[in-house]
Amino acid sequence: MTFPPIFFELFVLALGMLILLLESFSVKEDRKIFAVIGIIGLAIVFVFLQASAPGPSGMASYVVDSAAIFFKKVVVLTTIVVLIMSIDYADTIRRFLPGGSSQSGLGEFFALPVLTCAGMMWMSSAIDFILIFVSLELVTISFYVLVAYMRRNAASLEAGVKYLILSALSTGFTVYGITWIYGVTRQTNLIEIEHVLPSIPLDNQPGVLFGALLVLVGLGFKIAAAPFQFWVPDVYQGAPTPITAFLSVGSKSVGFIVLLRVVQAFQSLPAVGDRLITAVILLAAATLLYGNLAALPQTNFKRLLAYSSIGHAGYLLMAVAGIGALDSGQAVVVYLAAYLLMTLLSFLVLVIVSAHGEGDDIVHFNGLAKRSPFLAFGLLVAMMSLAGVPLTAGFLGKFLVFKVAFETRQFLLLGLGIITVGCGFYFYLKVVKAMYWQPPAVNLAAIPVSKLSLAAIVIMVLLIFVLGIFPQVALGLMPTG
Amino acid sequence: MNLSPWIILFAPFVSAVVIVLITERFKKLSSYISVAAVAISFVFSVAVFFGQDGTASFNWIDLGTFQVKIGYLINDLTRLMLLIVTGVGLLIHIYSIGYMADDRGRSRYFCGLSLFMFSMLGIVLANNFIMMFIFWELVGFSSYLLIGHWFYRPAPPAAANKAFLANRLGDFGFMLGILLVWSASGTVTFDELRGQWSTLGLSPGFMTAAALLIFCGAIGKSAQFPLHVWLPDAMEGPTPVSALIHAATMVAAGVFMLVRTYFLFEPSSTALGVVLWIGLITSLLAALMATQQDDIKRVLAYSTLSQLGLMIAAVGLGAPQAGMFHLFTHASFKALLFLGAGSVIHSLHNEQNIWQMGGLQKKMPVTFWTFLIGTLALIACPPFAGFWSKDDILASADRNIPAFLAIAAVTYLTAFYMSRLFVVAFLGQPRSEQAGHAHESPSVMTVPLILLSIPACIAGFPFIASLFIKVPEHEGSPIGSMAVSLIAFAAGAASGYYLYKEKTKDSIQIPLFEHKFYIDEMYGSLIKWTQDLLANISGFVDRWVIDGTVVRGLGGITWGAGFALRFLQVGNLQAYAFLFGAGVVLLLYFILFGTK
Amino acid sequence: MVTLNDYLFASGLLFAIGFAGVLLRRNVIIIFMALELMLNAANLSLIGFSRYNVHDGLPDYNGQVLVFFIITVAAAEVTVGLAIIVALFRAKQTTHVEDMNTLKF
Amino acid sequence: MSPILFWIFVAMMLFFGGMVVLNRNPVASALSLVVSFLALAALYVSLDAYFIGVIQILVYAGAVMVLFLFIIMLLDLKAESRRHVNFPAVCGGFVVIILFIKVLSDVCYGFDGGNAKFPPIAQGPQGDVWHVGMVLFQQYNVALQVVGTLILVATIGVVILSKRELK
Amino acid sequence: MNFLVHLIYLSPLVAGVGIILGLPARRTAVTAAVIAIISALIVFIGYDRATGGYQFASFLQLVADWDLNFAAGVDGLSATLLLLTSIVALAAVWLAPKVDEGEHRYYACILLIAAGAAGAFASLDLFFFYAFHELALIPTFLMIGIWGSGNRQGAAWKITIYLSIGSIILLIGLIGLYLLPSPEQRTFNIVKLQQLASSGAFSGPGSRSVYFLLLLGFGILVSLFPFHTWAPQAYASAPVPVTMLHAGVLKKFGLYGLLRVALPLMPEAARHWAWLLLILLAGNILYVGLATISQKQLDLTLAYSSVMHMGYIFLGIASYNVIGLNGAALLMFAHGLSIAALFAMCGELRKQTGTLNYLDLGGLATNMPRLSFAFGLATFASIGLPGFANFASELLVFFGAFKNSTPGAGFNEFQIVGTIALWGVVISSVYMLRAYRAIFMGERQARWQTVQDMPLSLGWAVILLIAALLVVGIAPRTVLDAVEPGIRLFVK
Repeated sequence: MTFPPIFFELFVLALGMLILLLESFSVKEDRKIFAVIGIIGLAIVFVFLQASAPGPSGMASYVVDSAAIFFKKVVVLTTIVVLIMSIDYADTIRRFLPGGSSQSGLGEFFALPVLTCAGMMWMSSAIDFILIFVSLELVTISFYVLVAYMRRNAASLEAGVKYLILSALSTGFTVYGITWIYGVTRQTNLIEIEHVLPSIPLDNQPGVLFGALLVLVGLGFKIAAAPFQFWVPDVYQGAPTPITAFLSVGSKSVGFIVLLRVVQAFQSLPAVGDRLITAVILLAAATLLYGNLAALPQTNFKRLLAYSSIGHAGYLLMAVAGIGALDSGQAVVVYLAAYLLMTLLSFLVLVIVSAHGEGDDIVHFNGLAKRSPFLAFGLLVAMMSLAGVPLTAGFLGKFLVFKVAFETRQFLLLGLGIITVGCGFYFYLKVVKAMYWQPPAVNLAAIPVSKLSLAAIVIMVLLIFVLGIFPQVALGLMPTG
Repeated sequence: MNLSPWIILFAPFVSAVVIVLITERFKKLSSYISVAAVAISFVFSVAVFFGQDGTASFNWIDLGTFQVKIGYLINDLTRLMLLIVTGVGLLIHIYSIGYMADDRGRSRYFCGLSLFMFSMLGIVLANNFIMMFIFWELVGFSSYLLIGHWFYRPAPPAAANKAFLANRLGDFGFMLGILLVWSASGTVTFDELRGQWSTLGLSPGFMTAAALLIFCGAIGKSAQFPLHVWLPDAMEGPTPVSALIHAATMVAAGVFMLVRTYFLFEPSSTALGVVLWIGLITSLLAALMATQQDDIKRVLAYSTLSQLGLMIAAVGLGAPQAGMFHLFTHASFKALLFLGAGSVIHSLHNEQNIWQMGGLQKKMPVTFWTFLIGTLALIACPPFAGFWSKDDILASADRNIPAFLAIAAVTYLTAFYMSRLFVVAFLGQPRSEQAGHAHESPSVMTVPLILLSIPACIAGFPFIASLFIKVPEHEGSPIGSMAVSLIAFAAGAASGYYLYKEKTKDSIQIPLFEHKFYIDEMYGSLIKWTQDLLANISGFVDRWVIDGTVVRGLGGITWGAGFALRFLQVGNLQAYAFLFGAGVVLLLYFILFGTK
Repeated sequence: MVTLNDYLFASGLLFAIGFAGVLLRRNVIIIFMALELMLNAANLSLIGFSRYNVHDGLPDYNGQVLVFFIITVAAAEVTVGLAIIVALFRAKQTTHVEDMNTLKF
Repeated sequence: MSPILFWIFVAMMLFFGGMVVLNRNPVASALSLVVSFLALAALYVSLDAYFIGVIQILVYAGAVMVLFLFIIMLLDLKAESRRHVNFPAVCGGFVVIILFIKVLSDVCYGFDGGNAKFPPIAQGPQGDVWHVGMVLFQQYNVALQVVGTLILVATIGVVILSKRELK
Repeated sequence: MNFLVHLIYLSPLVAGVGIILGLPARRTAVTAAVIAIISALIVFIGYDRATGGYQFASFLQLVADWDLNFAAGVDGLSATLLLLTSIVALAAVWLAPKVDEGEHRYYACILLIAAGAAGAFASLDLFFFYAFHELALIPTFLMIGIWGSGNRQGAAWKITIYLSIGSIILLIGLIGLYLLPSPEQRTFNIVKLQQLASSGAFSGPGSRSVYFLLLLGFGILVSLFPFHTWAPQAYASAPVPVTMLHAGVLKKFGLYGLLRVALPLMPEAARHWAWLLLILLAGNILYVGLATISQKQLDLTLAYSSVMHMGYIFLGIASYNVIGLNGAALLMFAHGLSIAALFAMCGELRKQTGTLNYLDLGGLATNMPRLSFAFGLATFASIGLPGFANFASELLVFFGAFKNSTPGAGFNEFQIVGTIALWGVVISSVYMLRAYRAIFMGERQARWQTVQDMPLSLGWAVILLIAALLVVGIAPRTVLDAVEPGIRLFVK
């Protein structure tokens, strides 16, 4: 059976509210139950999403194409994993919340991601700037809350404020950009805009380009593209780890779907479209370099992941810049799928290790291979995939991106790619080195892993290899074009 | 097809393999196996000697357009060489049983010998350049093994390396020559080349170059100047080895090769001239050095050098037959001399300094007499073998006065230092107590001496020699040359005898000769200042420039860039806002106004 | 005669002023106000455009709706933002941006 | 509306906007923000966007400003003590801003027909509230729901972040 | 029969994974290696030399619209290299020392490296051809870092980063290659690619730059001068099995790639870039050769020599004619075996004496007759003594280089480099003989009284390697007849 597509969001929304209600009426149940409820609910949604097919939505501002469905799946999966992490992370949360009971504030912590997930799902279907703006803000605001969630933890709050101000700034630019696009084209709907653009008078091209660039800036902020990435390392480091994962996967992927739609829409007017592409190429170059180079000297694993997420944004932008090629969208999709798996996997391991360790510096992973080989292997796979070793998902992504870049003759980016991949090998393997070469720290105790996390890790490791060895699985995620 | 050449070739190979794989532990057995193998080869060589010419081959490598063949070519030259190699080889094998009786590494030794026989026979039988080159290399290898037999002493390994490297140097030229010949003619088979070479219409310069490069092989293998330095050192090996490899057969391979490929040299007078003078220079230098050596084996070694020089010179004179003739006689009496020396050294417990010998006439009669015969043969005393062959060479030089004089001088010097050697080593009073307790060697060693002295006596007579080899009958005045050589011989022998009679120490001191014209030292510094210097430079460059500076430098720059970039991340909110705005403005400017 | 450009440029200036506020003031609350200024600048040009893009005698109401949403969202943003700032103040007794730089490099 | 009024309101808007930035006393800034927004509302009205003008006054002048002032009082922020001014930063900031204005003006005055008169609008039977409402509830229904969610999230967030003791 | 090819790389792969999951390490590893070598032998012998072409081929289509398959199959060249791989792999596994900690990881890594190499050689699809090779990267990194000797961490970093950069360049080159033909012709299938080549699909303007990328990428992987500096340090400090596999087998991947992909598809470009290759390989032979002479330690000497010998293979490739290419192919096989044997025994020496410095060693032949004998054989093999495969192949390489010339004319660039290469033979005998003499011959120092001869496990491994060398050296046709038809296909 199939619903009208809009129902998925509503279901997720209802799920979030259900958790809130349970939270407010429950007395002494273990709040982790709620997370499990959320996971189950989202799993059901995922199943239905899997079953659902592209089709007309009956609304002008809301579209259900294969891309939308794919990205909805991505965010739902992400949210599931984030909830799993949150369960492992709950103790840390409690420590930093002022609470009478030991349960205080947990229910909301599980509910907010679900609501955010709903926002992201809306975002991935939005093709009207108004809807885009609103859902974008929904996501952003809930992230304000989540990032700053640990009130007793100065770092978390500082991250919150930084995210708040900078994000609001980028919102300002986005809105101003939308204004100009609207002003020139008289439209807020991307499809309409695509139709109208070729007919706009020559004098207005700067105006619409100006608007498009400002929108690009706003989205660049969301996907952590240089030079709008400065919030990323600080916020990633300060925020609760599950939220960091959520930020780096969820909000980045929806940012990319919107970016793709916008850039695509503007291709109808080459004079503007080509310059927009140039802009994207510039951003891609800056992002590649910044993310990968600045990661080289990192010693904090969470920050390292932040820089790596910047770097990967660079590769993704390469693919976006190749939008002229037939399968650039496909490249983005596959890369994001791979990125989702490997990033979430590393964050999951990070949460588990740092929950039983001293902190989240790389040195805290020393000798992990001896302490608990399973976790070490999981992280090894994640790192291999992030670095782009063949037969892992990460390689397939890089392969597609480079293919697209070569097809569209972006030799500058390819050249940078050579350098950055080298750097990538260096700083990802630094973690591997810590786990496998270094002797373990004082406490050799094996780290306990909950059933749920164990299952998650196994599944993700398997998926990474499956995607890497059988590309058709990944390519099936979204048909070409 | 005719199997016997293959049997001749592979019998020693089989023995070598068997020794390595199976009988390594049973030393006596190994030695017998090896001897048996040579005996087989010898028997079949005799058979081949009376058989008729022939050639056959199979493809070792077949790439359609390009084949490498392994095959044999039998003609008079092959027959003679086969006989020499297997015959002398057989005797020396037998001799070795006695000489090496109490050596730990006997199996290794005999394995080496068999391997050598295999390789040497391969050279002799080869019907094309590549096959010859293959066995050429193998010969070098086996000589390396045998020279380095006593690896636990300091000197032999050094000598072995020197020998191998010198040969490799020669082979570098040899291979280059082969490649040139092939790239010009498209074939490496002797028969085909003999037919085509002069008809290819190649530029004379090219032909000369090719011939001389081929000659390089001979220079290396036959220890001609300037690569002669390895042969004297090679005396560090066991004496039978010196006899077999470094006197009778291997060093003669160079000459053999020249004769085999004479057709390459014929068209180019320049090439022949070079060959001639290389030969003569070697011969003279060696003779001069020999006059001041005190080690019995080294004296023989230098005399070998100078005799080889004569043979080469003979080829250069356009009389390859004379060269072969001398090779034939020389093989017998030089082997005889070495074995004699060997038996002396053996009974004097490895005493090699002739000034520690003396008065051996009574104690070791057989050795004494046979050595005398050998000496007489070598110094061209009529009617011994050496007289005839050397006279042929002299005679073939009668048009070329300088060469003629040089050869005469060599004859004189030979007579001089050999008589010196003989007088000092055998006559007079014992000058050490080993010499006092010397005793005749066992029969297994003396019998070969006797057998070898027979050809040393008679092989020269034309009617006997002609059985084996086409003795060149030269027009002009044989009498003249004969007279000269007689005079030279007489003078040399006399002066040697009277100068050293009853002496206890050398009365003449000529450091230049004693130190072999300081050629070793020169080479030492040459290598030091060219190869080692370059090596160290490139080692340094590789370590510190390419790797240290460029590679590490790039890595460092990248890392440094990352380190610097981090400082944009100052943690101050307004700094971020500023950078954000700056980014926006730059982007806007570049895209809106920068690009068209 | 007042033209669209005048409105646009006025809004642009307001935007710039807001941006200046973000760059120059150290007090987070003031910075936040400045951000509000930027949003309103956008609103102004939106209204301008919607008034300019007239079809069949009516201004184009999409723009106004967008403004409506922007205002709403801005309000929500302000509440959350101020809440965070308050929490920060409780934790660190400051609202100055220099005082929050524990996270860097 | 006559140009004079327009320029007056623009001047007010910009001036008080500037005061927001320049005043070192937060309360003063907040109040100038209110004034600036009032002027802005007037400009909306001048563009026949009565509904938005009203909303502007209600939401901003009414709610948001009160909130700001309330918080300022709560934290009783004193006037910002004159700290050393970081000149490079300030100059850099100004450069960035000037450049931005430059770009903006180029774009604005390049805008085609921007100098033309505003096209007249017919006063239909329904006020613009009606029109806005139609668009809002027909075309942008989804967006409205999203905003609802947004406000829900905001509420939760505020509770979580500022409640003294979570139950 | 096709499954045999898959067996060659799958058995180590599966065994490696199995070991990680907890199968008994050594027994599983040896079993897998034996299975691999048996199937490789059957494939090598079963390969029908008369018909030539690709045999034992099997395709599993993965992505239709890219024509991406999981394809495996062999022609003479790859059959030979697979044989080489499985021989060296068996030897490496067999002589692997006792590991006290992380034995599972140790063996798993060895097997994965072997599997990577084998997979690359067996694959008939560009994508997996590349992917398999890089599979070996991480295990190498881990092994050098954990079980290496000397400055192991530096070495591990250098080789890993260097090779990763090399392979990304290669990847871009391969992508370019894939994009050269018109969209409907594009394919990853090597067999089809070679058919396409005859229709001139790769002779377009881009082909030269693509070939350059490939040359650069493959060159870095093969330590082509001046991109060679990763090799010596890494080989010197890597654990023995890794060095054997890497120097012996994995390094050949680049050359194999040139022979399999670059040359057949873009002959014109290959000829165009020949001059560059000639210069660089001259650097390999002469410059690196001299650098080798200046080394003072056995492990470094061997490592440098392995870099130097790549020059000969490149010469064969550069000369681009039947003789030279066959020589190159044969030399890949021969060098793989000889260098593996040398490194194996070098590791044993290190274990016994704790030093490889020439000044400290000497006269060891008295204590270790077996080792010194075997080492001598390997030494002379590596300096091209007739009877060992190295000689036959170097011979062919030289003749190949001199083939490109007009009869009787002066030297062209090929002959000049050929002469340099010939001189390289002298150079290599200089350093190898010096090394051998310094270690095994001469006076024995008192402290080496107690040194033991090599253990039987190592003995068998070395015998395996050297026996293969001798067999092929005495009868080169065993290999050449298999390789030749494949090469004749694309050399006109």
